[in-house]
Formats: sequence, structure tokens, C-alpha cells
Amino acid sequence: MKEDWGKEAGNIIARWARKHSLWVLAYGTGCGAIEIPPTMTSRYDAERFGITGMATPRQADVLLITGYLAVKTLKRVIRTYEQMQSPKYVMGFGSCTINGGMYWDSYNTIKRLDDYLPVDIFINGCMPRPEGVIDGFIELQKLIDSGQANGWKKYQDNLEWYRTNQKKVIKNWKMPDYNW
Amino acid sequence: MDTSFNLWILLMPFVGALVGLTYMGIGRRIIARVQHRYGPPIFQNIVDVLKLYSKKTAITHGVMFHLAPTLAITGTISTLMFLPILTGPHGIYLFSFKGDLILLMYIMVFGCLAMALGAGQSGNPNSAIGVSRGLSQMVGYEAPFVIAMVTLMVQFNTTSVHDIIKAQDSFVHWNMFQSPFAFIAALFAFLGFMGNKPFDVVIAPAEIASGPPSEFGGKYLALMQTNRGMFAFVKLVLYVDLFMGGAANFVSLLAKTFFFYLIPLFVGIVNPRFRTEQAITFFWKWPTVIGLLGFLMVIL
Amino acid sequence: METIPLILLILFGSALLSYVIGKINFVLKVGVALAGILVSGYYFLQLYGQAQSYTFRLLGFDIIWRINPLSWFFGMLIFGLGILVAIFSTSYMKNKERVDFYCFALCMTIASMFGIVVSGDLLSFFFFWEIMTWASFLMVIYYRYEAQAAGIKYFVMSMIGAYSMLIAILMVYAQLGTFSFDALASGWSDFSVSFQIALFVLFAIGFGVKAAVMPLHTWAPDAYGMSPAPFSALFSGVLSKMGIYGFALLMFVFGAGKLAGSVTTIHGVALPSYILAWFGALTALIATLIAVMQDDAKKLLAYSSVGQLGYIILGFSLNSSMGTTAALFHAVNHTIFKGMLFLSIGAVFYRTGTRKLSEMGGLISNMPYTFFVVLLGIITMAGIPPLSGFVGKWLIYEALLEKQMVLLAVVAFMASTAAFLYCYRLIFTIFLGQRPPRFDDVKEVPWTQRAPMLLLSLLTIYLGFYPYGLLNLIGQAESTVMGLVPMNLSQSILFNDLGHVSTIAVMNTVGTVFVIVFVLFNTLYKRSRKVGLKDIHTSGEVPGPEINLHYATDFYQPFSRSIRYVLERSADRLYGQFANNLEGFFDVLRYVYTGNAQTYALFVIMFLAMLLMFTNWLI
Amino acid sequence: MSDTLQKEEQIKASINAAFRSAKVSIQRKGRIIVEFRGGILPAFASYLKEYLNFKHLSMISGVDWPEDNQFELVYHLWSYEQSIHVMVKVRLDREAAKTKTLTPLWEHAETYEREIHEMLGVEFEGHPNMRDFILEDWDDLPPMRRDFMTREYVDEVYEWRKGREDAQDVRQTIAEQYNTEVPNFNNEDK
Amino acid sequence: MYFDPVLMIALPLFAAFLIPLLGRVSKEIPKYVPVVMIGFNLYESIMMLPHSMVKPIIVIIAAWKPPLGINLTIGALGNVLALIISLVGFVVAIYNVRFVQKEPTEKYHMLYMLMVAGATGMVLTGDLFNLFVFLEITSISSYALTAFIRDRNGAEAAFKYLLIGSLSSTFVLLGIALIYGTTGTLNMADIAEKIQHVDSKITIVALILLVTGFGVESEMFPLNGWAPDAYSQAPTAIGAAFGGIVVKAGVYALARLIYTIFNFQGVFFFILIMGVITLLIAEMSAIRQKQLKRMLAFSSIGQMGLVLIALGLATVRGVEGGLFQMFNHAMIKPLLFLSAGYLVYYSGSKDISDLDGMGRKKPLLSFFFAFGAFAIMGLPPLSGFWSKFIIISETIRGGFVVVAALALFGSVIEAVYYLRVVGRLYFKQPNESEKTKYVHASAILAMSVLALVVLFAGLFPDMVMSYLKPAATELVDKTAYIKAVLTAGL
Repeated sequence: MKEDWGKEAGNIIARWARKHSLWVLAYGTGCGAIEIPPTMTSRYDAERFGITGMATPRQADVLLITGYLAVKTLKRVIRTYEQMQSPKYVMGFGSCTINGGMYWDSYNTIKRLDDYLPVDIFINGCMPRPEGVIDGFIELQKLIDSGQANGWKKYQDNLEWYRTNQKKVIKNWKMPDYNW
Repeated sequence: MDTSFNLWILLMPFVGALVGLTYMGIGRRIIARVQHRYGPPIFQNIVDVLKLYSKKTAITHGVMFHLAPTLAITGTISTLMFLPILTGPHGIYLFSFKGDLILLMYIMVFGCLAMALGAGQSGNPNSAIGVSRGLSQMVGYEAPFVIAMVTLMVQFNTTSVHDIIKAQDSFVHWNMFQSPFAFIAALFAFLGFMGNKPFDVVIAPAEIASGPPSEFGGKYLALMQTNRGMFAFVKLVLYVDLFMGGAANFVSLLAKTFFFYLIPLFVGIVNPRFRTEQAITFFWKWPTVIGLLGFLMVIL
Repeated sequence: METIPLILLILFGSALLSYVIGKINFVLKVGVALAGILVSGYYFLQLYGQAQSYTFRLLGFDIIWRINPLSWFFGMLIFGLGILVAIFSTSYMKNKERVDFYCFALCMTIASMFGIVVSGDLLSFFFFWEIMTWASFLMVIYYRYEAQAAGIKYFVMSMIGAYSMLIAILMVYAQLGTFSFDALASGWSDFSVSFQIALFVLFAIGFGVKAAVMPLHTWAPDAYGMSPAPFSALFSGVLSKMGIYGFALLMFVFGAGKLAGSVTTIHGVALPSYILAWFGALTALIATLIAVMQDDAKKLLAYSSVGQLGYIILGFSLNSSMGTTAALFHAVNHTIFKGMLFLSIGAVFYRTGTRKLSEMGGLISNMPYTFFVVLLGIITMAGIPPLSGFVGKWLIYEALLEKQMVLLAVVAFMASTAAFLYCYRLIFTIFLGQRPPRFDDVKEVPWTQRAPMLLLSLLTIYLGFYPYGLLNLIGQAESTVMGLVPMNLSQSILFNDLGHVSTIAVMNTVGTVFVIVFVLFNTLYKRSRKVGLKDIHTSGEVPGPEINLHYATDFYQPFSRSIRYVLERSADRLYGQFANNLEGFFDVLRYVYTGNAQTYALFVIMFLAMLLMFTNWLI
Repeated sequence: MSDTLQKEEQIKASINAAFRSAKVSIQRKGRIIVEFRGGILPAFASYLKEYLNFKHLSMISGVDWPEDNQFELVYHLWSYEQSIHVMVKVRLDREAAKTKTLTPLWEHAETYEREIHEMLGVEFEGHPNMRDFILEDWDDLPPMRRDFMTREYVDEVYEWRKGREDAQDVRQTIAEQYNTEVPNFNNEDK
Repeated sequence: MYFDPVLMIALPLFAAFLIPLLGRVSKEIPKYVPVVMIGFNLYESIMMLPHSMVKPIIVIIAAWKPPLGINLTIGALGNVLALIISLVGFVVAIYNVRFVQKEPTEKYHMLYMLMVAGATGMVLTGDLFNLFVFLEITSISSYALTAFIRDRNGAEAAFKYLLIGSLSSTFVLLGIALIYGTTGTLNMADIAEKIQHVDSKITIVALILLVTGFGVESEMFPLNGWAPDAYSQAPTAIGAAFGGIVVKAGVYALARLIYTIFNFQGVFFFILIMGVITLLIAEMSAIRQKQLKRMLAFSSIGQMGLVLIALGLATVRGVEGGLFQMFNHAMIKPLLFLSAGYLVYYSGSKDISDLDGMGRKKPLLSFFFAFGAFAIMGLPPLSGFWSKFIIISETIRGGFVVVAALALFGSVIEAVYYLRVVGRLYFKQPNESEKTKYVHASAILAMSVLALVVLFAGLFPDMVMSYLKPAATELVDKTAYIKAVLTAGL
């Protein structure tokens, strides 16, 4: 009973802390990368929500994928995601990550990001404006707070499924094992 | 005495970490205001550290990587233990009667070396580059720093921090007024110490992916961030002790340390980044010359 | 039989014996050498606290061999490291060619060094000094083909030093008519000031070459680098200390430290000593800066050795009890950590076959013990508490500040800071970072190599915790031999008028804090997952084998740009040019011998004519 | 008119004199088209570079002509002195598409050739570094060939999100929207 | 028990002229005659040593007492030098047994015998004119031996030697004539006694003539032009013998002149200065030599310079050092020459640069060379150390610090060039894998004897010095010598 209480308190604190400190690794593919600077700097100032850019996946909590993903890029994105420490969240940014967007019939761009990575939240638009991005982050915070942002768990549990999808497009699978 | 002594020994690291992290949060806030932003809450850094502690996984690259944050924080806490934090009748001295300024100057390096070793074992070339830059830059700012320290030691003919504090009994006798050249030289070195903007080539996130800590994540990074806050506190207290005659109570300690914290912060806000060799040559030019002037003042 | 001649006999005998019967098999030659060193070490231990002396006449000169606390102190270094090096060599030299030669030179070197420290007169001092020179020369040229330049440079510079010392010795002899130290000690103050200064300079050159004081250091990096690794340890750890012993004799036993007569004094130190102090300090700084730029592990250590010896000389030249204590303590430290580091580099070389820092990396998981030793070694070398290196550094700074020598103190501090750079470079490029695939199967070295290194590591921890015993020994040497009042000692704290530091408190604090943090950190959190070496942040790219992820080449490139003024100038090149010009001059001169009979005949006639013209000179 | 085209005529004359098989035409002022069959000769390229001063290789592009069963490679060269743009058009057989590399003359030709190799499947003999360029581990038909069926490939490899089932060619959509004919995509108006 | 010392000169001379006759009988016998004869000399000089140490042995020939008759005066000095000469002679003779293959071998052995006999005569005689006669015997046999390898270079070297040697003989003869004219006697002791009453203007001229004459044999600069060529062009063994025998006799004569016969103090300083100049110029020339034997020749001159410095000091201790140095040089230089001879023979070239890697191919020879080099550089515990030490020590005691420094500078140069050769031997990869040629046991024996003597003398210098001390005393304190000679017949 007492242990449970302690655990619960710890969880609350942890959730609160995670919610208010989102370290973002912006994977700037495609045109979406240009939307990140205004989001972070003076005009929209995402830092007031505790959102900060990070340089390496080891330190980051949120993987922000800004735009279409070619197969070649997808491989790197998966690698980057797997290097992040749990709990970690993926944000799909722009319609390209949702359904391929304007590259819907391209032979080399993936159509659904959530087939390959557990996306916690999508932001639609082509491109979404910084307001949209911040809105997305706030939604993410809500999800974290309610414990619904558990993509990393899904990824662990359904690794087989994700791997099958990933290997379908990435022909030459030469990657180190996933260590979570 | 004894219980409070033991209590302070246990508490001081936490106090130091909290104060240091809060100062950093305030610093971020100030930077944000200067940049016309709203800025994060002032406890943002503490939240960040808490979040890092709550990370569920962590990876290690080996023994040294695993030990590095522990050793680093060991070094910092040990430094703290040999530093007089509050002076006066209700002072917090910890073990500071068992070591002098030379010990402090050397034991401060312990944690940095451990960090460098851990960064080395991470196997990331960026980390190694960061360490290489950091150590090089350290040789740079050590010149004015050492000159200032030696000036103080010779001026008061002692190497004990206590005696130096004792010699600054009143406001006008503060070393920042009594030996201004040494103070200025030490202040320049302080900019390098704090690793704020003009001299942040070590962690330069856009170039070398945050440098030495680039492979650290989760609990390791949490420990390192704690260490960073604590180490900032240690450096601030050391400077307060040396140049402002220490502090008699917590309010004045916070005020004085905050004053010192602001200086590199404001310098950093308005300056771009130096390259390593620029930083070194910068330190070896004017700050060193000013420090030598301080020498002349003491000798003559 | 007297102990001192007995020890010398055993050592020289085992040198010859191991060479002669070493032709038979490996175990014998190494066994004989090791046994010789061990037995003589045993006899040496029995000399502790005794004041034996053994005199005889040779060629009409009085030869005195004696032992006193100072000799014992240096003898302790010789035998301590000598035995460990001999043990290390047993496996290191296995399957190498010319082991008999190696054992011979090793025993000869140890014997001659012991001869130096027990010499009570300048003649036998010089005699053993020369034996030491050529015995170590044999060791430098052990890897013969590539070692020629290093060997000849070493030998020639040693000879210059030795001859300068010889002139000084003979000048003393001409004045006093005896070689004995005691006579010199009592007679020194009667010399005229200029004579004293001349002696001081000549002796300082002689000892300075061995102690590698800049600008007489140029042989050291090559010689240290070229000799076999165990011997490099002995070379840098003990052999260079003979120069230091020489300085100890010069400054305190002979009494050059307090030059009698009217010599300018600066900060209470006579001018020549003060200049020597600057030489020491600048050696420490410049050698350190050069060491930072080395890519050869042994050369790096060699330059660092030069720098550390600069500290020791700085300590001696202060002519105070604190400075001397600092110098002697640092000498012991230097022996310990240079022994550790050179042996470890030897161990790495033994397994990998390379000394190039840029070719290695990531060996920590293969050679954890060696890594541990190097780690402790660099912590000591950098002078970071709580290991013994800090005590030495602390003593030196206190001694400098005591004399109010601010600039020297700053230079010494700076050198110590710059030392962090090469320390880190050494450990990082060998043991940390990415491992080249060809070293994947490297194993830890055998126990015969591990044990000496670990013993030395224990020693440095012990001395860092409790330096009192050693300081007491130094105090004895100072009060009985060197004519100084030893610094006040307390069992628990190091102190002088200026400050104090409690090594025990430091060690305890660091230890306790570490244990607490370590336990908390490891119990509160789950074990972390070990990942592979290449599993690092590379912007998502999976690095292939062709991608270099180890930053080891040009490690301090920005730094080298900012100190290029130092690096551009090289005493070595200067000497090379000087020697070339000199040889060019000789080349011109040798045409006196034209090979022409008429010219020679003309010489004879001219000689005769000249003599006849200046007959007055001959009467 | 004639004197304004003087430089171009000179170049045409000198190319014709040196290389009989080259068909040179002046398209307009400052633009010359040279047509070649059977792959570019490095000798010709170096002649242009060294003697006629076309120092700059702007780009190499490739066109698929399934009608003629040929690939066309277009080398765009530029002369800074004369401000003339030469397009060297080279026709290759589709089955045995092979030509010499130009990397010895222009190092940056490497990238263009890699791309053309990847997209069209043209071999460049002597190319120093024929790694994958954009498509990693592509094992299908080179995608820029006209006979590569993009839509089929996409349907087969990727999974559609619901709501795209009725997606059609955007040109079709535009045509429907504006009530116009679907444009003819063949390149007959050359 | 020793035989009549006259036999030391007479027997070799006699045997020398017997050799061609014996050569008719058998080719083998002449080879062993020098070994036996010089072996006898060796025995003789060792046996006489205890006696001559006490007081000079005066041998009166044909019952004419000194100062009237010709007599042999075997003082400590003469005996020590005779010992050195016979020891070197003996060792070289052993070496000669197999080394000399070139015809006519019996002439070679004859000339060699003559040379040794002449040199022995020079150091034993008490008569100035006899000295000249023996000098001529030695010189003429040396000229012939220099040209023994009958090629262009040998002839040229011999001619140079002959030219300068004849000049020197002329001067010596002139000097002797002057002395005889003024004092009316040829006995050295007697001259020393009487010359004090003669006008110094005449005697100084005699001195100058004699110094010039003997300076040639003792390789004093600038009279040593013959030496490099002669050393390097003569057969190896003869080169060794020059250093060990001829030059020693020349130095003996010079020492006798300036110490015993004449009474000029300035000449000592002159000799000292000439010694330094000789030393420096020789070492400086040696460092630039490309041929091994020429280098050794210059080194030899340099060593003699050191001996001259010692003689110039005019103190007992200094002369002791000088004698010790002569002894060392006499032992080490043949060692070097003999091993160098074989090395040159095997490498097939006289150049130093062709000696690469001989340490691998010829370990024993290279070891002997390196040993000799270390000994001559003056490294303890080899004997070169002590002699150099004593000389430098006395130089400084005499107040000539600059001279000592220059001499040591010369030593450093010496170390450089010897180390370069040793470096060639050991540090360079062999050019090609050489078929091993056999080094004959007699050569190994000869070199081993020399090396052992050097090592022994280095380890127990007192033993050697105890014999040198009376010799030096005799030289410096001439009254005892004069008295002993002049009272011999009474």
C-alpha cells in the first residue's frame, strides 16, 4: 500500500517533469525544417513551455520529423529514434508524414510514418505554422500528463511488426540491434 | 555545533545544486528577456534535471563512462567540502580548515578530468573534440587565473582561504577594490570558467553536438546536470570568498554569488563564440597583462 | 665483507655472468640478472639507517664509498624501480633477441647508479657516472637500426656534460688536492666567488645534461623513446634522478646553494641558483607544451619527464628546506608515476606493437588493469588530489610562495595546467575512444608485467594518503647530510607558515563521497544497457568501417596553433645546425693535410724556421 | 546577324574540322548544340575544354527515348570568355548504355554520373566511385526510365492511408476541374 | 733472471739478417722467427723490470766506461718503453704469422724485425749518436714497409715518409753535430752534465734541430704530414706497429731530449701548446675522413697530441699520465688497426660507408673494434679512462684549464667519429648476406691479448702505474739518471 503510494507520487512528479521539459531533436527533413527556427526564437518562443532544442538523440525526448521521408532518410530516422532514451515521443509534422502529402505517388518517399515509428502526435498542414507546432506540443503535453503518450512502449511491444514494415522498404537492413 | 556541522555536510551539496540550477534558470530567463522572449520558468533547469532522473532507460559505453558522472560529482562535492561557504560566527566551514587555496585549485580539476575520461570512452569523436577544445581553453584562462591567485596569496602571504577572507573585513577591503587588477584578471578567467557564450566552444551544440556530454543520456545526464549546477555554485562561492570577503549569511551569499553569476551571463548575451585559439590568445593577451600589472602593484 | 663493495660486486658480477652464461638459455640469463638485483636489493635494505663507509687508495687517490640517508634515499629509488623493472622484463623480453645484452646493460646500469650514490668522492662519482652513461647508451641502441641517431646524440651530449663536470672536478682537485666530498664541503666557502660560480656552472651543465634541463634536453626524448620500454621506465624514473642527485650534492652537500662571498641575491637566493630556478621553471613549461604535441607515446612521456625534472630542479634551486623537501618528494613521485606510465606503455606496446597514439584507441576493455594503472598514473602526474602527485606539487608551490617568487610560481602553475593536456591525450588516444578493428583480440598482459605496475599504483595511493613516512625520510637526509633544517612535520597534516592541507582528510572526503554517490546511483537505478563502441550519435548514419570515428590525429590542433611560437623553435635543430657548421669548419681545416709531399716538407722547414726566429720563447 | 554569330560559327567550324562525326548546329546566339552518337569521347570533351576554353561543366542530364531505344546524355558546357553555352548531346543504345566517364576532366562530373547511373542505368566506364547516390540498395528498374511503372511500384511497396484510395493523377484532376482535355504527355513537339 | 740486455738489440738484428737465408730453407721458418725473437725481448724486458725500477742498468760495451764508450742505459723509462714495444711487437708478430700472404714474406719479416730492433735500440741506448743510428734503422725499415704493398698509393706514401724522414734525420744529425762540437761527448748523461756550461745560444739551436727531427717521428704538428698516408697505405699490421712502436720510440727520444739533455723550461710550454694543436687538428681532420684507416691514423696523431700535452706539463704525475697514455695507445691502436684491417678486408673497401652491418656478419671483429673505440674514448672501466683522467687532472692542476677544455673538446669529437663507425657496424642493415670468411686464430689471439691487457689495466690501474712511477721520476729528475750513468763504471 505504502509502496504504491510512493510509486504513484513518483509517477506524478515524473509525468509533471516530463511534461514541462521537452527536449526536442528536430530531424529537419524536407521543407518543415524552416518552421522550427521561428517556433523556437523570439516570435513564438517555445522555450516558455520548456521546449528546447537538443543536439543529440541521447539527450532528447521528442523526435520531431519535419516533412517527407525518403527511404534513405527513414533508415537514419529509425536509427536516431532507437538511440533515444525512453520515455520518448515522436511528432509527425506536416501532411507528408501522414499520407505522403504531395509526394503521394513517389517511388521513394514513405507514405505513412506510423507504419515505421510509433507516432504520438501528428500535426497536419503543408506546412503547419509555428502556432500549429506549439499547439501540437501542448497536445503532446496533455497526452503525457494523461499517460497516453506511450509510443515508446508500443514500439517495444510491437517491435516485430515495426521491423517487418521497416524491412519492407529498407532493402539492405544492416543496423545494430535496438537497445531500449 | 556537531549536529549542525553534520547536517550542513549532508545538505550543502543539495543546496549548492539547487542554487546553481536556479541561477541557471534565472540566467535563461534573463537571456530570453534580452532577446525579447518570455522565457522559461526560473525553475526550468530543476524540472529538466528531474525529468532526466525520471528517464526509464540509460545506455553505457563502459566502466569509465559509467563512473564518469559519479566521479565528477564526487570531485565537485569534495571541492565544496573544502570551501568556506559562510563565514563569521555562524559560518559553514565544513572541512575548509583542512585545505588551502592550492588544494581547491587542484581538486576542482578532479571532476573535470573524470568527465573528460567518460566523454572519451563514449567513443564519439565529437566528445573528444570537445574535450580537446576544453582542455586547450583551460590552459588559456588558467594564465590570468593563476596570476590572480598567486597575487592574492603573495599579497596576504598566505595560501589559506580563511586568512584571505579575514583580511577583507570590511567593504572597502574587499579584494575587488583592494587589488583591482587581480580582480579583473580573475574575472576574465571566470568567463572562461563558466563556459558562457564567448568561450563555449567546448559544448558548441551546433558544431560538435554538445561536445563531451553528447553520448550521455538519462540518469547520467541527470547527474551531470546536477553536477553542473553544483559546480557553478562552487565557483561562485570561491570567487565570493576571494574577492568579496565571503558572506556572513545566506542572503548576502546569494546576493554576492548572483552578482558574480550575472557578469559572465551578460558578457555572453552580447558576444558570439570564440574559436579555441582565439580564446587562448585572448586570455594570454590582455587579462594576463592586467594580471601582471596586479603583480607589480603587490611587489612595489 | 663490507656491504657496499659486496653489493657492487654482486651487481657487476651478475651483469657479466648473465652475459656470459646467458648464451645458454633464456631462463638463466634473466634469472641471473633478477637474482643479482634481488640479492643486492636485500643487502641494500639492510643498510638502512647505517653509516658505513669503505675506503681504499687507487692511483694515489683516496676512494671513499659510503652510505648516508641521502644515498639511501636515492638507492631506494634505484632498487625499488630496478627490481620492478627486472620483474617486468622477464616476460617483456621473452622471445626477443639479444636478451643477454639487455640483462648485461640493465645490471650494469643499476650497478653504476648504485655506485654513484654510494660514492663519497668525486673520482669514483665520475667513474661510475661514465659507466652509467655507456651502459645506458647500450640500452638506447638496443633496437639498433633505428636507434643510431638517438644513441649517438645521447652519448655525445652525455660526454659534453660529463667532461664539463670533469673539468669542475679537477679544478676542485687542483685546489684541494683531494676528491672527497667532505673536503669539498668544508673547502667550498674558501673558494673565490668567481671560482665558485665557475664550478657551479660546470657542475650544473654536467648534471643538467642527465637531468635533461632545457636546453640540454634534446637527447632525452629520442633516448627514452628508443630504449626498450622497461628500461625507459628506469631511464626516466631513476637514471635521470642521478642528475637530480648531482644537484642535491651540488646545492647542499658541496654548499653551492649558499654561494659564499658577495653575490647578488634575489628573494634570498643567490643569483646563479635563481637563474637555475628559471631554467627549471621554463623547462617545466616548455617541455610540457612540446609534450602536448607528441604523437609517440614514449616521446610524450619523455618530454613530460623533462618537464617534471624541471620542477625538481626548481625545488632544489630555491635553497630552502621546503623546496628541497618538495624536490625530493617530487623525485620519488616522478619515479613512481613515470615507472607506472612507461611500464604501461611498454605493456601496450607489448600487445599492440605500436607506440603511435593515433594508431591506437579503445583498449580499455582489452587491458583494464593497464588502463587503471595509466589512470592513476596520469592523476598523479597531473598533481590532482588525492594521489601523491598533489603532495609534491603542493610542496613546490608552497616553497615558491614562501620565497615570494611570484613569476616562478605562475610559470610552474601554468606548466602543471598544460600537463593535463598531455595526460588526457595519453589516456584517451590509447585506452578510450574507438578501437581499430585490428586490436580487437588484444589481451591483457601477463601477471609478471601487471604486478609491478599495480604495486607502483598502490604506492602512489599510499603516499597520497600518508606522505609522512617519506617526508620523514627526506627530513633525515636533509638534517644529516644536506645541512638543512627539515620542515616541520605532523602525522596528519602538511603545513607551513602559509597554508596547510590534510592529505588524510582529502583522501577520506573523496573516498567517502565517491562511495556514497556510487552506491546511491547504482541502487536507485536499474542497470544501464551496454552498447557497442560504434553505437554513437552520428546523425543517424550507421558508420561503416571506412569512417574514422577516433579523434586522435592532431589532437590539440587549435592549441598548437596558439603556441606555434614555441613549437617553431627547436634546440635540437639549432644544435644540429651548429654541429654541421662545425664539421664544415673542420672540413676546411683538414686541408692542412694536403697530401702533397712538398707541402709537408715545407711545413717542416717552416716549423724549424719559426722556432729559430723565436728562440727566446724556448729558453 | 552574320557578324553577331561570328564566334559561334568559328567554334562550329573548328569542331567540324576536328571531329567529322559531330553534328554541330547553332541554336541561337550563345548556344550551340553538338550531337554525337555512341557515347562521348573524352578526347572531344578535352578538346572543348582545352582548345575552345569551355572550362565549366554546368551539369550532365539524361533523357530516356524509349521510342528510339536510346538514352540521350546532355553535357552542358560553358565558356566564361566567350559566354557561349554548348550542349553536347550524346545518344546511347538503351540495351548497352555505356560511355566513358568525364571525371578526369571535371571532378564534379562524378556526382552527375552517379545520379544518371542510378536513375537511368547508364554505365560510366572508369568512374572512380560508383556508390549509391540517392536510392540506397535499389534493386528494381532504374526509376527514371519511362518503362518504370511508378504507380505500380508505390502500390506494391507502400501502404496507403485511408482516404487516398480514389486518388488519381493530378493532371487528370486538373483537367476535370477546368473541363479541359488531358494533355498529351508524349514529347512529340520536339 | 735476465740475459745480457745487449742481446735485445743484437739478437733481433742478427736474426733479421738471418731471415733471408732461412727463407731459402723453408717458407715457414721466417714467419716464426719474429715471434721467437720478439718473444725473447718481451721476456727480457719483463725480467729486467724489477731491477731497472730500482736503479738503471748500465751495460758497458767493449769495456769503455761511460762517458767514453758506447753503453746501454736501461732506466725505468727505457725498460717500460721496451716492454711496450716488445709487447706490441710480439702481438703484431703473432698476427703477422697468418696475415702476411703477399710475397716476399721473408723480406717483410726481416724489415719488421729491423724496425722492432731499431725501436728497442732507441729506447735502450744511452748514447746520442746511437740513438740516431737506431732511428735510421727504424725509419728506413719503416719506409720500406710502407711501400710493401707495391701499388701507387703505397709508393707515394712511402715517398712522403722518406722525404720528411730524411729531412728530420738531417736535422737530427746536425743537432748531434752541434752538441758534439760544443760538449765533445755523445753520452747523454755526460752531455746533460756538460751542456750547462755551454752558451745557451748554441744549445738552443741544437735543441730546435733535434726537436724538429724527433718531432717528425713523434707526430707533432705540423711535422706529421707523413703519418696519415703511411698509416693507411702500409699493411695493416705495420700501421698498428707504427702507432705502437715507431712513434713511441720517437716520443721517447723527444722526452729524453727535453727532460734529460737540455735544460730549457720554455720548451715544455711549447710542447704543451703543440700537443693541443696536434690533438685538435688531428681530431678535427679525423671526423671528416671517409677511409677507416686514415681516420685511425688521425686519431693516432690526436692521441700523441695528448701525450705531448702530458710531457709538456713537466710534473711527475703528468709524465706518469703521459706514459700511461702511451701504454694505452700502444695497446689500443693496434687492436683497432688489426680489427679494422680485417673489417676492411672483408668489406672489400677502405671506406667507412661500406662497413654497414658488419656487426652482424663479423660479430667478434666488430666487438674488438667497438671495444677498442670505447677504450680509446676513455670510458671506464677501460684503461683509456685513467690515463686521460690523470693527464687532464694534471693539466688543470698546472693551471691550464683552457688546454684541458680543448683536449676534452677533442675527446668529444673523437667520440663522435668513433661512434659513427661503431654505428655503421651495428646500426645499419647489412648490404647483402655475406658468405662468412674465416678469421684466423692467430689474429683472434693477438686481438684478445690486447683487449685483455686493456681491460686489466683499466680494472687495476695501480699495477701499471706502479711501474710507470719510477719511469716518470727518472725522466723528471735527471740528476739521479746522470749520476747512475756516470758512476756506472766506477
